[in-house]
Amino acid sequence: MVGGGGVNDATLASSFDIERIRRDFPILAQTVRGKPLVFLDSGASAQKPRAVIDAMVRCMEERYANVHRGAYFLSEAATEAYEAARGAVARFLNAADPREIVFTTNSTAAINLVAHSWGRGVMQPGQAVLISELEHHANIVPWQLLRDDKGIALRVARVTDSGEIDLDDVAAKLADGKVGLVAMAHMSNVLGTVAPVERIIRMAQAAGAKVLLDGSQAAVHRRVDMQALGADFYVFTGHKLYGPTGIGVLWARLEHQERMPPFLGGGDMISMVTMERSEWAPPPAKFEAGTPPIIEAVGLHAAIDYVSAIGMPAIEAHERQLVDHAMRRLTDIDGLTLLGRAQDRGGVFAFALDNAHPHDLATLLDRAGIAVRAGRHCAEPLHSRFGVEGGTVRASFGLYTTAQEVDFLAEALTKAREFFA
Amino acid sequence: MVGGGGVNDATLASSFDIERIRRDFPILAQTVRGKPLVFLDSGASAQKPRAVIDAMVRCMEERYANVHRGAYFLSEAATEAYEAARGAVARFLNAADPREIVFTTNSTAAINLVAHSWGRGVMQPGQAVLISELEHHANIVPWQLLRDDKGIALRVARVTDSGEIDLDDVAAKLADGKVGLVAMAHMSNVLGTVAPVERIIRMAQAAGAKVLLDGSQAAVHRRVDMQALGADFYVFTGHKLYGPTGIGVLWARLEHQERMPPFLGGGDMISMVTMERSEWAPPPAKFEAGTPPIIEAVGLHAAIDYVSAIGMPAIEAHERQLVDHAMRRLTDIDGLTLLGRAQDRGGVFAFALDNAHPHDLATLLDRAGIAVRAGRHCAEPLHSRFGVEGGTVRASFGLYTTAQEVDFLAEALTKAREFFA
Amino acid sequence: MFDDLRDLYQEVILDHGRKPRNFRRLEDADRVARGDNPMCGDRLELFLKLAPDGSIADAAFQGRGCAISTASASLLTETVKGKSQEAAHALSDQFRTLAMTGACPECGATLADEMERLQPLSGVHEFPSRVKCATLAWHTLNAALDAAPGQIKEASSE
Amino acid sequence: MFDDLRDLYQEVILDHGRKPRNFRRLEDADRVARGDNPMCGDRLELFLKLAPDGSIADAAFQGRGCAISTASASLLTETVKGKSQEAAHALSDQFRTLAMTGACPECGATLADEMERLQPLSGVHEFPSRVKCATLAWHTLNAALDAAPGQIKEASSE
Ligand SMILES: Cc1ncc(COP(=O)(O)O)c(C=O)c1O
Ligand SMILES: Cc1ncc(COP(=O)(O)O)c(C=O)c1O
Repeated sequence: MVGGGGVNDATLASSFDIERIRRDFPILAQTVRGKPLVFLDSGASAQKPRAVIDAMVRCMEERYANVHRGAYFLSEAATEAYEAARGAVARFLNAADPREIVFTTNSTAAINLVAHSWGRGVMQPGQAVLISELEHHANIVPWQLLRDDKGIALRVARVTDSGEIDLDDVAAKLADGKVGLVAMAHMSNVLGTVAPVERIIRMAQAAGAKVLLDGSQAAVHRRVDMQALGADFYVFTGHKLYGPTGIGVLWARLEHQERMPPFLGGGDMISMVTMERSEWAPPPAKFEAGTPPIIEAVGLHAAIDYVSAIGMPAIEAHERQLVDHAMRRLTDIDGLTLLGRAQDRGGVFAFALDNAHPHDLATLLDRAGIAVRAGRHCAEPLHSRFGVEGGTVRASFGLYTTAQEVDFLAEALTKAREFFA
Repeated sequence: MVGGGGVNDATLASSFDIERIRRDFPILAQTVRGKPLVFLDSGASAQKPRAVIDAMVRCMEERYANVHRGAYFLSEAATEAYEAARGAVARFLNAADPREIVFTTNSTAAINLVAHSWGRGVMQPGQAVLISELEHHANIVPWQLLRDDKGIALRVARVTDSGEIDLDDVAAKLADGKVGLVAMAHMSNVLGTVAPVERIIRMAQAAGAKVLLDGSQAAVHRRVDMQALGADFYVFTGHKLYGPTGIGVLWARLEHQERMPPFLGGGDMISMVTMERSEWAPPPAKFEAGTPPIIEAVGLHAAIDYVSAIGMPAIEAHERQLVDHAMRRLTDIDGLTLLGRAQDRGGVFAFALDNAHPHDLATLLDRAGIAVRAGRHCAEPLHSRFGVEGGTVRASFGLYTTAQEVDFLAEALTKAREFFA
Repeated sequence: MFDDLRDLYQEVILDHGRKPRNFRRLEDADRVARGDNPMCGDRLELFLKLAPDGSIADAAFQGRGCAISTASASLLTETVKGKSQEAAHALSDQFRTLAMTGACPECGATLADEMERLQPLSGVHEFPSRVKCATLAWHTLNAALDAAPGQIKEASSE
Repeated sequence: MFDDLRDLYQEVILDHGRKPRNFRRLEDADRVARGDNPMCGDRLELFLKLAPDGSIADAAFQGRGCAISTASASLLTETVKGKSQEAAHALSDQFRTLAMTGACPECGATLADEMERLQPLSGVHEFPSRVKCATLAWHTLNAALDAAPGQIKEASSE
């Protein structure tokens, strides 16, 4: 069961004590409908380790107040904790400066922030945004709204039959130099495909375009490095990284933040307000209007500490083994069609059974204690692209997922096919 | 120490067991710099009762998954909990329909949602928005951005020297029928003034204007009733209502939601997506793009259950006694100037000492364990209006605030004045 | 492994799911409506042909969906044929109660035979996220009955 | 009640806070900058008059602020008078280290007298939210030194 990555992976993964890790997640000890919980929907939202829960509790029991404008102990402590979370995110992404980190509500809000502020405030009508067929709705709809509002064209790069970004098509769509922004998923939430972002960034920059990467999936599965990558914007969402809901991250270069007009108006994002006019606070405060997600920032900080202590390389190695194993087991099942076979992929598998509608299949699996998602996973155009308008079933892995759980899924799928025969 | 409300208040307040209530809030047992914590900054953000903390923990330990699109047990349970929170908010506000409740990040995001979607999508250039001099920046800056973006005028109703909305000025500014929206604080976060919202709503409606009330402060202190009030939009923020950060509420009539274009684009707010065009989900999903604040909704639900079990009328009665008491004690202090003396007011007091800068004063009080806020409390224009550009110190009460704490504040202020003499 | 699911997926449901009855376009339909369940991507189109007295002379549907929504639509077309529009409306209300609660204590005797026929779908009430699959066709039926001739009404189970 | 605050509010600070020195506008200033602390609403304007050799001939300020920011600005104007621009810059850096950490181990002997004079402000390092009050004037000094003649530079302690 040693993965494709060879010795190095095996070594890393052997230091990865899955049983200990599973004990860190209280919810995994549950039974569901009398069966042990097999949670294979981490791609939608991950479960929370005790460390995250405890950090949030401690924040509320011992160190809570509103941040920034209080000259008293609790507010100073809360401010420190909030800014420490920003620092932790900066280190996690290897950002050059903590001020490059803007806290938002989730990935969706982060992409919308860029679409509104950069899209409406910096881009010019006549320019285009280039996305791909495999995007999550969060990286489609904001650009459609921009297109319809401001006359900025929306171009869509094709996805190959194996589920990879068609780089020739990217090149063709960049060729006329009109693309101002390339906005693409670092990793697909349906196909598991990890995009060749280094190449895409180089191609985009050569064509004069900025690059936004939707790291909602990728940042959970691999180490990402802002200074090495050279993108312009990067987003991810706390709840998929074992952190709480209600918090997301936009990483944006300071020079971009300087040029961007504010998006939401309110407290904390201003330096001066009169009724006639207001002046904006310096980045990143300019983009953090109102009371921020304080408790959630503390939770996210704990989540980052948690995955960092295990080590992103170890997490990646563990996942690589799981992915190889799942690939073998799933492709063995008669009548199962897997969407996408990208070379570089993470632990997300979308598939269809020939004789079972995804929704019926999900209900069956649920009865076996297996939590998977059925539908189009907020990627309707991608499902049309692959001719599966009716949707797929998706199993997605977290760092607590085991090979046994994959086996269990495979067995249940075989039995489900018999059930509907 | 019986308040102005008479017998009824006294009866209500006597059933209000403040010692028991204080024990519900773990943080209040703290000492700060060796002194018992006297937390008088609830207007900025309130502390959290054990019931809220526990509900969030239970959500993460037992019932967590992403909502809406999962056909498995945990996702169904999380969806049920999320929608039950919506129902609880609807009952708390006495809304006609739970679909009138849109979950947002905070009040700021809720007001910005209306400014973007209603302001840019429904209002017409040439119309005006009417606010007042006492607004929080969250109810000023979004309208300035709208004004600068879409040519919608911004009018500002005066505040009288006693700190009340000047209704004559409101009438004058409504007279030409060009005001499309009146957006005002239900209760001031600086003066404590509770606005005569019933009258303002009648005046606005007679002039053909819609009404948004910023209930960030009011909803914490009194029972608010959407069906009785007759406004069009109402917002409040979870963290001031003893709930978590990261969640706020927009109440908006369904007929308005139907007319409003979406604001943020992404998952869950669509019913159909192709690359060419998308169709929007029905309200309120249309305005809830992306993964919502699930854990926070559960926390807010618990907070609403908590205050409802005590009873908003009892909370209001307790506060009325405190306000009367504070009024007597603070006006007794030599050299202290209180901002605003509205007849109808809640537990928020902003003041200045003649010989101490607010910031120095806050530092002194902090050393005595007293947490107050110094500055302009996100209401810079109001401070200019009262000629206190340098800011004020603000003490604001929660349901756990005691008369003894008010006494302690008054004594500390007297000593502080001596310190700086 | 899935034996306890025989309540939900009774043989009649699996059968109608695999081989839906009246699964065709009615070219000369008098009433048409489209139903949409954005949750799972199910879509269907329902066609009604009316008799001179206004009752439902024929019913058919097309579309894609899970076993439950397909079976529900298939059973619907069989059950409403020959019914007056009022009776069809009443049946739709009763069916939705059945799907949501598993029973319909106040259904009375008027449509007892029809309700008995639809009984196999009642197991869905134990599966909150699946209730909409069962009710989609019936929402669409209401929309079709309310549609003007020539108009195509849209229904949604959300 | 507030005895332990005598570290922060030493007599010299209260005195400079109440009666700031060089608290006036310099009409013929060669360098002007404005400083702003949005956190507490403190604002000040700093004026520098340069000697023919470029050194600081006179310094003055106006504005509003708390005792700490006023005392810091007042002490600043007294301390930089007669200094070269480089020395003023160096002093500003050293002072900020002092305010943030309470000490300046690497300050060296060059500006030892000046640092000693500013020592009373070092207590601020224990009050994270007040450090900016102490450093505002010094940020503004840097801005003024970097300003072109005739230009008014803006500084912020955030
Ligand atoms: C009257 C008023 N409006 C709006 C707000 C903004 O609330 P939030 O920061 O939670 O968005 C506040 C609190 O800061 C307030 O007191
Ligand atoms: C690739 C991708 N982008 C964006 C999102 C949106 O994340 P959120 O719902 O937290 O905003 C998701 C997850 O749903 C995702 O997988």
